[in-house]
Amino acid sequence: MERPMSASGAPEWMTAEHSMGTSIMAVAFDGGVVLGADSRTTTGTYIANRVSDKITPMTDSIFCCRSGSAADTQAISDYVRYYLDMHVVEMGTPPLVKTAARLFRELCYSNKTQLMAGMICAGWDSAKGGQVRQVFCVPIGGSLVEQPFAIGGSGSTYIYGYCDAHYKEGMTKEECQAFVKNAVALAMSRDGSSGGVIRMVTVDKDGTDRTCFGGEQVPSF
Amino acid sequence: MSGLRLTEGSRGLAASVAVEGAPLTRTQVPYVTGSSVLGMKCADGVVIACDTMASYGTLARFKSLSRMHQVSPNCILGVGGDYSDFQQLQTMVDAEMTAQYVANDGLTLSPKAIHSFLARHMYHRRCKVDPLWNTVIVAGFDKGEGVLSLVDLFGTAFSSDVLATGFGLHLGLPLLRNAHRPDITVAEAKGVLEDILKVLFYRDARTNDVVQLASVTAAGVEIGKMTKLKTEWGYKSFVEGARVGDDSSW
Amino acid sequence: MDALGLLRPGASVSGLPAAHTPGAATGFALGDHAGRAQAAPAAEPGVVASTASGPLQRRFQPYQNNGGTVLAVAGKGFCVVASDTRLGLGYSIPSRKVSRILKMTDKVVLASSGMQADMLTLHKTLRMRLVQYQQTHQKHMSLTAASQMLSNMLYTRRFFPYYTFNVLGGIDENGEGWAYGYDAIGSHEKVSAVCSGTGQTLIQPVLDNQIEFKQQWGAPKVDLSLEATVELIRDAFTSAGERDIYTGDFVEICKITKDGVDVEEFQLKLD
Amino acid sequence: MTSIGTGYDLSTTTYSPDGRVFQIEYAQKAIENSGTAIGVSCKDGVVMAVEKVVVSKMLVPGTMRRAHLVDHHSGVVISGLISDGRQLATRARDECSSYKSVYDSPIPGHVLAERLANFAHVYTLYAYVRPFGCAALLGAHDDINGYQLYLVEPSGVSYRYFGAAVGKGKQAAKTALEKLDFKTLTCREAVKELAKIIVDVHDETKDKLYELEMCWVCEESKNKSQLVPQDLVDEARKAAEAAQDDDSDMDDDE
Amino acid sequence: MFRNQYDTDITTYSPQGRLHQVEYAMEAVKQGSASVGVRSKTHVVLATLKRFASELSGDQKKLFAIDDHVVIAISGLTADARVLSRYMRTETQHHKFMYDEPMPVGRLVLQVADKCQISTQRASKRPFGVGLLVAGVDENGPHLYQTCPSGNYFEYLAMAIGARSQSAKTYLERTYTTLAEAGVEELIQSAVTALRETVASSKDTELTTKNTAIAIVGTDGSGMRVLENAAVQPYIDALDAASPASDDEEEDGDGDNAAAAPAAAAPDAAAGEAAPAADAPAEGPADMQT
Repeated sequence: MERPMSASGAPEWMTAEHSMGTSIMAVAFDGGVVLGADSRTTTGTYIANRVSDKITPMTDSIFCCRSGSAADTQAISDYVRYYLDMHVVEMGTPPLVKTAARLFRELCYSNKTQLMAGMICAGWDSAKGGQVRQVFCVPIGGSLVEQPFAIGGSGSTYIYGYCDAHYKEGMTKEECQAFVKNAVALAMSRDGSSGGVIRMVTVDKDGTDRTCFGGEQVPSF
Repeated sequence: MSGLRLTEGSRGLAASVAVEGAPLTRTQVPYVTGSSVLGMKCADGVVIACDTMASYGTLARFKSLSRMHQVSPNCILGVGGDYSDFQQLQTMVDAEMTAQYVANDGLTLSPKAIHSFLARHMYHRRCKVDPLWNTVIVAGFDKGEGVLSLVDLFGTAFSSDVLATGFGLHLGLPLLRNAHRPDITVAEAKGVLEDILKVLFYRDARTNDVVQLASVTAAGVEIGKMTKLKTEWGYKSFVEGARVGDDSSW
Repeated sequence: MDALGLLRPGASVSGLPAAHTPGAATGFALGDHAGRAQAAPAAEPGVVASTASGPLQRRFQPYQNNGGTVLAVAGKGFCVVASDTRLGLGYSIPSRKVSRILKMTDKVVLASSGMQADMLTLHKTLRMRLVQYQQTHQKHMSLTAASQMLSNMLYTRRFFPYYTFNVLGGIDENGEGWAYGYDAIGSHEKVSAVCSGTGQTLIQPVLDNQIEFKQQWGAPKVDLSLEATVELIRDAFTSAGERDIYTGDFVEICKITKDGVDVEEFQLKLD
Repeated sequence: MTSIGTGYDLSTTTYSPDGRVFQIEYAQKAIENSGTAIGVSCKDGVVMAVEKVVVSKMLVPGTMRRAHLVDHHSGVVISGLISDGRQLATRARDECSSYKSVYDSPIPGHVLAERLANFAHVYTLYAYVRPFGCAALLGAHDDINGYQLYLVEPSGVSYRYFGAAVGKGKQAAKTALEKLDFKTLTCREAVKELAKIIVDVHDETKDKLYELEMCWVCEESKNKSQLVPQDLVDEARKAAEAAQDDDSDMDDDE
Repeated sequence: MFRNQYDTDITTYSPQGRLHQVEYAMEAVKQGSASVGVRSKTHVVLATLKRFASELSGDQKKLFAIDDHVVIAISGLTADARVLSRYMRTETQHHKFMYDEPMPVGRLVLQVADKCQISTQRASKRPFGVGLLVAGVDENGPHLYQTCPSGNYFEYLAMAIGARSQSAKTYLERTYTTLAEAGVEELIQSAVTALRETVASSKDTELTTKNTAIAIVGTDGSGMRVLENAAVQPYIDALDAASPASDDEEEDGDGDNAAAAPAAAAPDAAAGEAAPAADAPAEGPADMQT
């Protein structure tokens, strides 16, 4: 929702909604996933937060990347976390990534006319020996698509070509991390609404690993 | 369909997120969309075909999604339009078919009944001004005969020997009508549909060249693998391009 | 969010060309619904882009017109109801053979043009009501009862009308043939000849002249035979098919006499 | 039941002085008057069987269903009032479909059992309803927990079992079940064992005609719930009846 | 059945686990006049005995057409039956509206039975005091169902409900195996003969064209038809023509078996017994039951 001036005539950065013009992505490797995101939140052209965290934990081993309205996506992920908690109580076991993704879909789809949210849900669970691919994409509108890798947010439009060219079936964890780092850096460098640091989360059966690349650590091309 | 609502009953939370001053109308637009579906009734069954792309505006967002859904051993849907609505439709149809399964009385819905069921549902949604943004082709085989019917987001519902949706309605339908004969076989029709998909790939900007064909015959539903079309770009003038002395550029 | 810009003005989502919505051609004032559908150039059927204020919103338009011409002509002891079978949509013809006719009883036939989805629902609902009537009254509905029931049913949707234009024809209790013309919300009139739908403006004047002998001052009024009536209807449809793109393909002609309903079909141009 | 006639047993909302809710116990009685239902959870599936007393020889075979499918992967078998059982089955179906619509995966057996038990329990809390006069054996399969068998009772409790029996012949059936080795038993064998148990506990003197109805979820059925094919049931019953006629060597093949 | 403290409330079980109120509702069915249903491989026939509230009144309806392919006969409280038949009509119509196909008979009966069950479990309701014989055809062929106030339902090859239906059942139990291959006429005659059994011991009632109504549904696409008044005369005549001894029924059954041709002119000649001398009026008790 970017408009130069609101109806009342106030500067748009005072009235505009916080929006995550964003670069987010997730890639699956055998037995785990890597999620990546930039850290910029804008209000119009004003950077409301330069170190925001768009990779939100749902459970210990399920994460989501958020793009779109900050308020909407936060509300959605809060709801999903709530429903997952309820689900855990009923099931007595940790939830599946698929279940979390399905909840995202349910919320995004059922409320599609009021929401501005594009989500990526990824993580690890023990189903089928923990080897199932676990990257799900929930674009605006509320469809749910399982993908080998998913990219989203405004910055993603600039890196479709890069990702299509450089994604390889069967990459190792380290290769995936490098892939994510480069792709997010490229998106940040061309998308005015993306920027800041690269946040990265790696999830596999051994747990979660969080890293952050800022300043000089961001690859330049 | 039950669905999680952000807030029970009212649209409270959602309303608070809505842009201030914007009218609270029911708006709906398709976001991630599939293009054409083609269908032809044959002497020994029915064939339907579609490409495998889902676009997001002009962006080729997903490039290998199936837009077909098997409903029963003798019935299949080919769906164009909004992909999330298509998924919702699948959920709904599957729930209905589960209800048929658990009744366990040897009866299930015929392709005709499935078509009617979809038509009623789509019409109901359009009356709520909250449509499922799809055009659905129902292909089936029942009582020794092929069934080929269509439902759209308004609840328009009819059967025909040849059907096309989306861009295919403009470019594909005339070709289908030309090619159709009452005695055409499924094997023959598959070739025809593939040719028309080729035309659509050449001329519909929201189509890709990876396609899927499915047939329903007395033997049941057969959904083909996604295959890449062989397309032709080697015509002499195509290759040579524009030359000095041509009347104008292309 | 920028990605959404892909859906902003000018961007066409599904890539369908603008659909022509022939709302006003029917001659029935539907107020907002038909009018608005015509006013805005739509990116695809069912969508209207409004730029009135604020961000552009594309709104679902719940109406579309699938065209078609229906008519009913009453004569001495008979009535003929006819309709073409073309299902039109914009400049396309999704199907050439979709019936618009509902045989309500052995003596009453309904034909409806306009939006096919509404027509289908109206016909299904009517069929249900006919069964209920039969079960409670232990007899078939008369022409007058049917005509009133149709009116009532249309009026129940006064504020979200069935976008259908109906003609009803049949034989009444006295064995006389009558035709009824309706607007979309149930206003109706008992006449001897009526035409509705996209070919209305082409055919109604001819019926006025040939059946009711209007504009034929001094000419003796003659009752047309069933055969002559059917012949006239064929000519009328053939002519309408030449000038109205929403009329064509096939015509179903129902001849209603005291012996029941006899249906014949005849072909128009498939262009 | 010493409190009969004391007025403490007329409503589910009344405790007797010694802390019992008699109406629930009476509902259990309704089950104990009904055909025996048994179920086993074995190596490659769950099998449930029920003895269906036939009220008239003019009945079409298979009518008065006591085995109901509730989803692709689960089924219930009812002992007690048939019509009450159908309500439970209907509720189970609703739970299956609502779970599926939210989580897009089949409802796990223990969740279904718990929800069904909750449903039954509600009917023990209010004076304006009565408890269900039936118990449901619930068989299910899911990817994580495998094959499961539950017994849902009108009191609102449910437990998971390897082998469970309810109805008229439950005591004898339980004794017979305890002799089975559920770890090694296959569904094919279970069909025969269950047939044998039902045939044995059937009281020829009280109910002459009866049908045997069986339902399973197993590897052979590709983890789908279905009625056990009639020829298998017939064969098992015939063998069991022959064995019974042959006399007392019925315990020799465990 | 004598009074006890457990029999006044629908939500109270007796110590034996019985629901007396439901059982009493089942009794209401037996108070109604008889209905008989029989089924062959192609047809189902219902035959009913109508009562008259008084000599001056019309008969009470026993047969209700539900849809083109379903018809019911009722025994018990007519008013309750009307509620159920209205429900069934709505359901069949709705099914047709939704699926563009006639509703399968079993599914319809199941819904009715579930509806009946509901009123056996709520203190605010009473069970429906009516039993139905439901005759219908669908993709699986012809069906004959019985529903009870308890919410139970059964599919039968032949069945009778209502007052003195036991004698009709006894007759049917002897002959039902022969009916599978029976032609329509034969089937109708069987139903009428069975129905007559319910009045055979009665001094003051016999089957007449006034009090007998028959419904037929077939899989041959002919839909459903009802025979009343003069149309039932031939079948009553056939009863009178036959000999009275109930031993004959056995032979009758064999005869039917042999008469394979559907158009067997009068397979009924042997089917039945002479009507009891009847000069008494045909009225039954003037109550709310039929």
